[in-house]
Amino acid sequence: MLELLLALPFLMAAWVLLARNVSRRTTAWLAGVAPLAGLAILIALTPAVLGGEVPQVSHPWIEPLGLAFSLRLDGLAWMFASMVLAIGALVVMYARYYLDAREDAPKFFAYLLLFMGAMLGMVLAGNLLLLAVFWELTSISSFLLIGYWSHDREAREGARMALTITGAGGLALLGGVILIGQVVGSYELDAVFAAREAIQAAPTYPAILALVLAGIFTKSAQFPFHFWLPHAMAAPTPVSAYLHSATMVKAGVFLLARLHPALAGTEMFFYVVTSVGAATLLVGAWNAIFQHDLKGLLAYSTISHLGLITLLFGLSTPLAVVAGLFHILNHATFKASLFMAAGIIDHETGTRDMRRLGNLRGLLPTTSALAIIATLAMAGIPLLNGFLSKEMFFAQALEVPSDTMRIVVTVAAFLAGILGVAYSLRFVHDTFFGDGPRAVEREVHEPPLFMRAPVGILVVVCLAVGIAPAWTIAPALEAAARGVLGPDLPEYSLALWHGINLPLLMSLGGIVGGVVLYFGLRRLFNVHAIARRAFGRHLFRINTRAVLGVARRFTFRVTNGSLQRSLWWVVVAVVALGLVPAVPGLLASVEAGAGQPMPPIGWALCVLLLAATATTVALHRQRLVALIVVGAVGLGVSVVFVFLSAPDLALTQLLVEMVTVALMLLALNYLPQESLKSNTRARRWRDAAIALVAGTGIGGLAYAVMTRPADTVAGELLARSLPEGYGSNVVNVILVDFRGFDTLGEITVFGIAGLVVHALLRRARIAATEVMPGEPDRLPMPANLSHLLFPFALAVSAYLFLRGHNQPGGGFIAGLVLAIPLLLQYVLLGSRYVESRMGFDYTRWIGIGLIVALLTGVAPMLLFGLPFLTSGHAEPRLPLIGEVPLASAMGFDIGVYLVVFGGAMLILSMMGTVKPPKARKKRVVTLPSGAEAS
Amino acid sequence: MLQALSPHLPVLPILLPLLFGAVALMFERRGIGLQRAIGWTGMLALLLAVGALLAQADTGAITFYLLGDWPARLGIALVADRLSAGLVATTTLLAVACLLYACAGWDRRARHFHGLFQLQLAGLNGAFLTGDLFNLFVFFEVMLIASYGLLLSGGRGARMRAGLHYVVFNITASTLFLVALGLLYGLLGSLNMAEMGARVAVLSPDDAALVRAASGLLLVVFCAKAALLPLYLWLPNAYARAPAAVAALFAIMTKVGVYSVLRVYTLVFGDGPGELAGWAWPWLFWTGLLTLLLATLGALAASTLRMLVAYLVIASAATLFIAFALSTPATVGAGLYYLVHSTFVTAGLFLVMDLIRGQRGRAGDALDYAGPLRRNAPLGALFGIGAVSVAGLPPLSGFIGKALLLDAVPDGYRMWVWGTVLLTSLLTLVALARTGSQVFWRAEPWPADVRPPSPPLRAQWAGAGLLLAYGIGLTLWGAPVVRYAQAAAQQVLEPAAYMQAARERTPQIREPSP
Amino acid sequence: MNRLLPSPPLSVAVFVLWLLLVGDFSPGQLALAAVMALLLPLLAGLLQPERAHFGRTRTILVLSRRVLWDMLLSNIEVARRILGPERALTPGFIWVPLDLQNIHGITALASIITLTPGTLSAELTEDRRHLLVHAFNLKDADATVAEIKARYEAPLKEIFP
Amino acid sequence: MTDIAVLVALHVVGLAMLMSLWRLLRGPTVPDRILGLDTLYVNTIAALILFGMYLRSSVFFEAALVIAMLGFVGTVMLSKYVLRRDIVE
Amino acid sequence: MELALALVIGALTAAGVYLLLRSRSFDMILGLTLLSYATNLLIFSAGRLVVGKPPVLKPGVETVLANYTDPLPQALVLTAIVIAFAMTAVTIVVAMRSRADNGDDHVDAGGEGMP
Amino acid sequence: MSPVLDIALTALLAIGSFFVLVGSLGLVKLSDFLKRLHGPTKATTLGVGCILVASIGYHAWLGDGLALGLREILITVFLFITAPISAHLMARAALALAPDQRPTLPDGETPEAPAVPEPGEGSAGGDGDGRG
Ligand code: NA
Ligand code: NA
Repeated sequence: MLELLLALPFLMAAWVLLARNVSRRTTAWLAGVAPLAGLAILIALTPAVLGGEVPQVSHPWIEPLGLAFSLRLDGLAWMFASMVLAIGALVVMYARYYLDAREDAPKFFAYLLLFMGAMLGMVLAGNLLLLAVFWELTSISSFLLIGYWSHDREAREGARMALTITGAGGLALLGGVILIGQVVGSYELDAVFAAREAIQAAPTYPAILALVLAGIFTKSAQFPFHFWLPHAMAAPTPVSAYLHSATMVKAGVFLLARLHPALAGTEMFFYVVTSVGAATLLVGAWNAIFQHDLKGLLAYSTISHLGLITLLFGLSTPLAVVAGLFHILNHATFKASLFMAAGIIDHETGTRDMRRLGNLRGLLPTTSALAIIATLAMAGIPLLNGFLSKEMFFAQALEVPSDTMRIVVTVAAFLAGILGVAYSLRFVHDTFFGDGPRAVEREVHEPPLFMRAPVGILVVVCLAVGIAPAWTIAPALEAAARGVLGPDLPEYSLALWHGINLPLLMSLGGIVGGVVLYFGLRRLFNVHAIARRAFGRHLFRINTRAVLGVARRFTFRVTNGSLQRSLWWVVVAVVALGLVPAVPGLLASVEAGAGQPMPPIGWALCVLLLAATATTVALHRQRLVALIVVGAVGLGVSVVFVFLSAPDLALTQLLVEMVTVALMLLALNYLPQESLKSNTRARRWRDAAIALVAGTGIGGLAYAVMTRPADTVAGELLARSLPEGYGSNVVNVILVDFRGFDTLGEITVFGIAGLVVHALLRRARIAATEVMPGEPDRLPMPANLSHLLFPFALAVSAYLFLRGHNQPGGGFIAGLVLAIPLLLQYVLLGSRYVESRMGFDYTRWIGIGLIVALLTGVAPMLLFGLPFLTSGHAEPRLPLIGEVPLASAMGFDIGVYLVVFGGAMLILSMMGTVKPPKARKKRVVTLPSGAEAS
Repeated sequence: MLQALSPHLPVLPILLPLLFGAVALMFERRGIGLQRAIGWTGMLALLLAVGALLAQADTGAITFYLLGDWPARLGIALVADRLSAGLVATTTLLAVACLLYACAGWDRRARHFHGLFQLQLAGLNGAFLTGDLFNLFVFFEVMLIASYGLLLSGGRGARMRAGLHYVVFNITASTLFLVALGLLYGLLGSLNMAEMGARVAVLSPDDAALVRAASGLLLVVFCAKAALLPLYLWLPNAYARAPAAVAALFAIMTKVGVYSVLRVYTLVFGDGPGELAGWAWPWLFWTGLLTLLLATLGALAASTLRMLVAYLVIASAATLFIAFALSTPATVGAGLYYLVHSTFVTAGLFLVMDLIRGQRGRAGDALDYAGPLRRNAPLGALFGIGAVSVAGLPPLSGFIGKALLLDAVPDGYRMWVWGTVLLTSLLTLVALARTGSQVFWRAEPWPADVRPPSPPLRAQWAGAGLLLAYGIGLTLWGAPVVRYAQAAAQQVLEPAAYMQAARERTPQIREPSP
Repeated sequence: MNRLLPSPPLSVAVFVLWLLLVGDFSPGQLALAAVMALLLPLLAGLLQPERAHFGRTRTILVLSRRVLWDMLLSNIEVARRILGPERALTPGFIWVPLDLQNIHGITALASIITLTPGTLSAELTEDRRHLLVHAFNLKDADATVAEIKARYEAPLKEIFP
Repeated sequence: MTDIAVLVALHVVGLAMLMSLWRLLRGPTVPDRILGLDTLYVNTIAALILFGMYLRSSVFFEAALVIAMLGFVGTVMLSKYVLRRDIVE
Repeated sequence: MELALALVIGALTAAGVYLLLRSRSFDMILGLTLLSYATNLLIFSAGRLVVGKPPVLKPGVETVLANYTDPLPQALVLTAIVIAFAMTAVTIVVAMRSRADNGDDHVDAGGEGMP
Repeated sequence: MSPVLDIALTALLAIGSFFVLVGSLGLVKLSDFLKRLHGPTKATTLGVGCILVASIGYHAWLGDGLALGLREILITVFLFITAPISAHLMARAALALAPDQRPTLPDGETPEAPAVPEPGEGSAGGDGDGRG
């Protein structure tokens, strides 16, 4: 039942959205189904609730978090749910006529229903976390509703303001709720109520209170967070009527009531809530007087009334709680009707500015009458519901135990009474009496009956409650109070007449004072002339702009899109995280370390490397030269590998070096020949300094590692290489067997590199930095000699491949030994010629190579159930030839061979065949004297 | 066949995409239809394999797969525990949506798309599954180089420059990775993470300083990939300029860095008895907080839609660092849930932003001014869902993740974490509200004399919708995911079980190591 | 000389090369060498711009001996020059008119000129009728040209008619 | 004696390498540098062979072979670059 | 010997880092090349320096670590070399394209920026 | 090792390393590129050849087998094939940078000259000592 109650608005919202093509009336009806059916359900449940039962359901949701889908309909929830649904139904009815024909009604109603659902969920939630969920959902859906007229800047800004403030509060509330959960061990309301002592004794209680109250105060627009509410008035009036009288702002005070049993009763609670309530009460009321916008006045008045309610809950006495609950209901009824009336006025006159309105009582007689009655209720005039709760408020104010607070609260209450009468008077006087309306574009007449009906219904409620509270509202109030205070309710009387007592005198004094104040103020200075100062919005704007400015400036300062800066930070991080902590270890190793002696030839090599490295840096701006010098570094590194027992490495390094030079030269054709000096001297020094630090650190670490005794798994690799890996070149066995998976990844990388280059250059047209005049050089003699070399190179490639498992070599090396001579053919004969003679689809070679490698690895899986890449070995006897040793790893190596050859050739051939741009003219190069084009 | 393959489950998420990637390359000249068929067949096969793997891991078993039947310390072992299986599953689910989106036409424009896509998946899955540190490097490279291709194929202009940054930065990081690996091998004598962890626990003090240095370098590498302060500067531009489907897939790439930190700094430099135990966590915690703050400011300052999402990606990675750095089962569990959520949602937002871009005509990506927009209600809804989710607002998955994290923060850190997380949530909310307002509310009606853009294709809707639907799924059926994440966290914080599983796993036909 | 065996000397060379490489004359390796000898020239032939036609192959031996000997002798000369004072050197260019028209012959000639110290072939004109040679120590240009033509070009004309 | 000769020769070759390096680093023209690098490669072959003799091992044969066969490729490409800029036309 | 190699590694690293921090694409590529030499030597040196004992098993020589150098770092370096080459190729092409598309080989759009 | 072989190998090594050194010395000492080109391309090649012969003898004597030793001939063969290519191309490159050094054809024809612009400061030209 409760599930259905809650689901209805959401379901109907979806329905409304999906049935976009139906008439507006149908849409409204569909939308109306939710609150009406909901009310029906609620009515069905009412006897039980009034009888003291608490219908509950609970479904597990995110159990590890303690978040359960628990719904719980106690008196408080029942009261709020009724209010949400009843006023919701009236608002739907009102909105159907309010909305312009051009407006997107389905969207409006869907948002409204979404909000209604969120609100319902919040009041029904039996789990605090769930409550927080729906709480934020109300913020989100109200954002959509306030910004519904999105073409209007005010609306957009108001919506964002509301979302920011209430969203912030929601996040704080979430924190508070989690803290409560940590104290209680559960988020279920019953458990939370039961743990009242624990919560209030917990060290986190102040934090809980701060966070929860932050949520409450923002949502119910308490000072100093109140300023969002007037700006939310940019919303369509039905929205204001709903959100800002009965629902959204009431969510805050609802929560105050909801958590009252758990949080209230401490001094901290009393002082904080009471003072904030009192401040809000006065600030709202004072500001309301000076609003020119009808809805602005109502909004500030709402703030003031919410302050009043908050204050009551702050007082925390049972009677204050009852008064608070009572005022919630009363305020909802008169304020909703006032908003709707304001909407009608706006709708009919085209303005809500009281400076242009006036004398409407003749033009809109019914509306005027209704609005005046509702205003009187707001002012707390006897026979209307507002009077009753105000009276109770005064009574409670006078009974505050603490002396100072009693005086403060009483004075505040009295002042608020005066101010309330004053702004009510202004509302009535400036709108319905006096001169006017001025500069109104439309002809003013009464709106359709169904637009007035909701106002009427609400005003009737105001009257009924005001005149006969015991017959109308008492049971509901009692049930709600029981939801907050538990079964033992205090003695209270809802009678109209309690005899002449201090509260009554205060009321009367307030009324008189208000009248005097209003007319006095008008005499003193022209209320109309007072500029509306949106101080809150101004502050918000300044803050938003400041935050945005800080964010922009900061982000731009940090990430200005400079690669250099990114890399600089990497180096800094390396020094900080990697090199600095190494210092003690380095010092120790320098003390202890004694390396092996080195022959002079070794020092020669060292000098070669150091000199070439230094020269690379010194000459790096002359790119071709730097490239040649780097070649010497590469050669030096290969020689180091040779001397230090790594023939495979030396081979690979040499071959890769050659291909890299080719690559760089190909690229250099499309890059400037020289680097411009673009760094300041200071920056060069800074970079040099950090480079030196990094170099020293890494060199030091290498030294420390080298001079330390080793303890590795290598011995086992050596021992098992021949018997189990069937190869005596252990490095190759590691590559194709022990760590064949690495190699698989490696050739994948290699192949992908080919694909990337292909993808980037295939259609690219790039202008060379310099184009030599004349036909391409034919170099017949070198071509001829290199051609002689080609079959030999093929043979060497095959040799290196076949021997690789036992001697230096292997698929990778062999693949490059095949690719480099072919590259040479490209260089000497031109790419068109080579490709016309050997039309290779290198992409395909990569694919085939990968598949071969994979299949070699997969075969033992499928055939023997052994893991991927498990190697096998066989020595089949062939006639004439004898035993041929075959390791399955060689199949894997074939894959390597193919991918490497295909990848290298794809890269190089693509780079060699870049086309110049189509339309642009080739750059003509002036020839040096004495030379001619051939 | 299936029965025969079941012992090989840990290797299948790598092999299948490799195989289908290679096949796609082989038949590249046969047209896009065949390419798509190959891509989707591969995807389907991967889904099945990953599903089975997930089920296996969910039993709590830590499965070691000895490649080449070599003992783990000699060869390379793949390890499927809850953490890696979960991440592989996340990757796969993400990939389905990305592929769907790309099949709306990007795959036609970008050369080798299907091949590269599959190979990228192989790289990602490999990185998550390997138990060997050098092999992790190799798969990082596979993943990265494929990402270069995906990022740059079919691109030009500013994307090239962003690509250059991305490539150079990552190569620098990879070089550093190698340096760290070299040092670690020299000091510890092994590359298998379990073995390394065992050796770290018994280091002499002199060696400890050196190992600490090497692990510091490694941390820099992972943080650079994961885009942690001050190493995230490369990310926003690269991601913001990537084609949508690719940017969406990239949402998991930063998570690889985060994952690596979690894995390596729990297993190798974790809470063992050694003196390096957990040295990295305080660093990560504070930089994580700062990164979260700065990334959120970046989101607030973003001048384009995709830049905004790029910053949100950084923010989500930072949140993960905070969660992991606290290194309690509860925080890590919360982090893992958040990881899954943020991957899907940021990816989804990339796609949504791309859809929006397509409907804005010349205004495109720009957030600085409100261009015209071809009205599209579902688009707004998708944006809304994504925004609510990524800001951590109820009721979607981001909220659950954040609530789990806030709930789990230990006492001493509560103020810092709560303050930062809540504040950044709010700022994110502000940024997104501003964005939505700018794009949808301030939009001018489509000018009559300009031909309106065509509405998004069905595959595009499906891709973006699927990702956001994952998020909703994580919300509605979040409990099992949270439970899985918490169990995974428990498992990953107890390296002893991992090491024991490593010891117990022996080769089938070979002698185990002494 | 047919399609399957485009260049027998090349095949022989590959055969020998393979056996030298593996340093093993077992039947298996012989067979493999044969396969290579047949296969690789075919593959390489795909790229060959101009086929080689051999004339008197016996002259190769004579020429080789001559070249090796010249290399040895004149290397000593060059070494002396390098070690001695540089002032004594009179380097210079000469154009060697070519009678050879076969590109393989020209290539061989150029290589020989380069390998024998003191001279270096620097350029071949487009029409293949002149070879630019740089001499380390040029005393008499005409004599040098005549010597090159007599000692090397003449036998090469026999080998590559 | 041979062993000593090998060692001496190794060092002589080392000296030659440094001389080639000097030309490579000093220039002044690009062809000079190319020549320096080319000579460095050829010197390396000698060094490799001598080192193999010194260690009585033939595992460095492959490296020497590859340099002899392909070491000139760099020279060719660099020269072609100087000549034409576009090394693959 | 160790000192000399450490010196070389340090110098290569310093030079590489310095060039990497320049702002032109080609300079950075040179820097990366030097860095990758440094890295390869460093990984290689992690197997300790051994002269004349290549890990190619010889018949009759006992297969223990005393007779051969550690083969594993060599295999790692091989993989590293290959991957570095692949990455260099991609970087070069991206640099070419970036220059062609953006008209400048400066790696940043807005010129240099100081952190 | 027999004294004869010992002396022969030593001599070969001495000659070989001498020529290698001479080649490099020429490279350092001589003033003009084309002069420098002569040293390394020939002396060094010959020197390496001598050392290779010594190596073949040495390994044969040590018992590695003549068959394995002989393959080092291949290195010499490849060197002899490739050295002229390098030298030729380097000479062409140098001439292209200094076209005025190149003589005209004797019979008055203008030979074709590869025209090369100054490729920028230092990148290919340099100041060129001597007549360079
Ligand atoms: Na294997
Ligand atoms: Na070209």
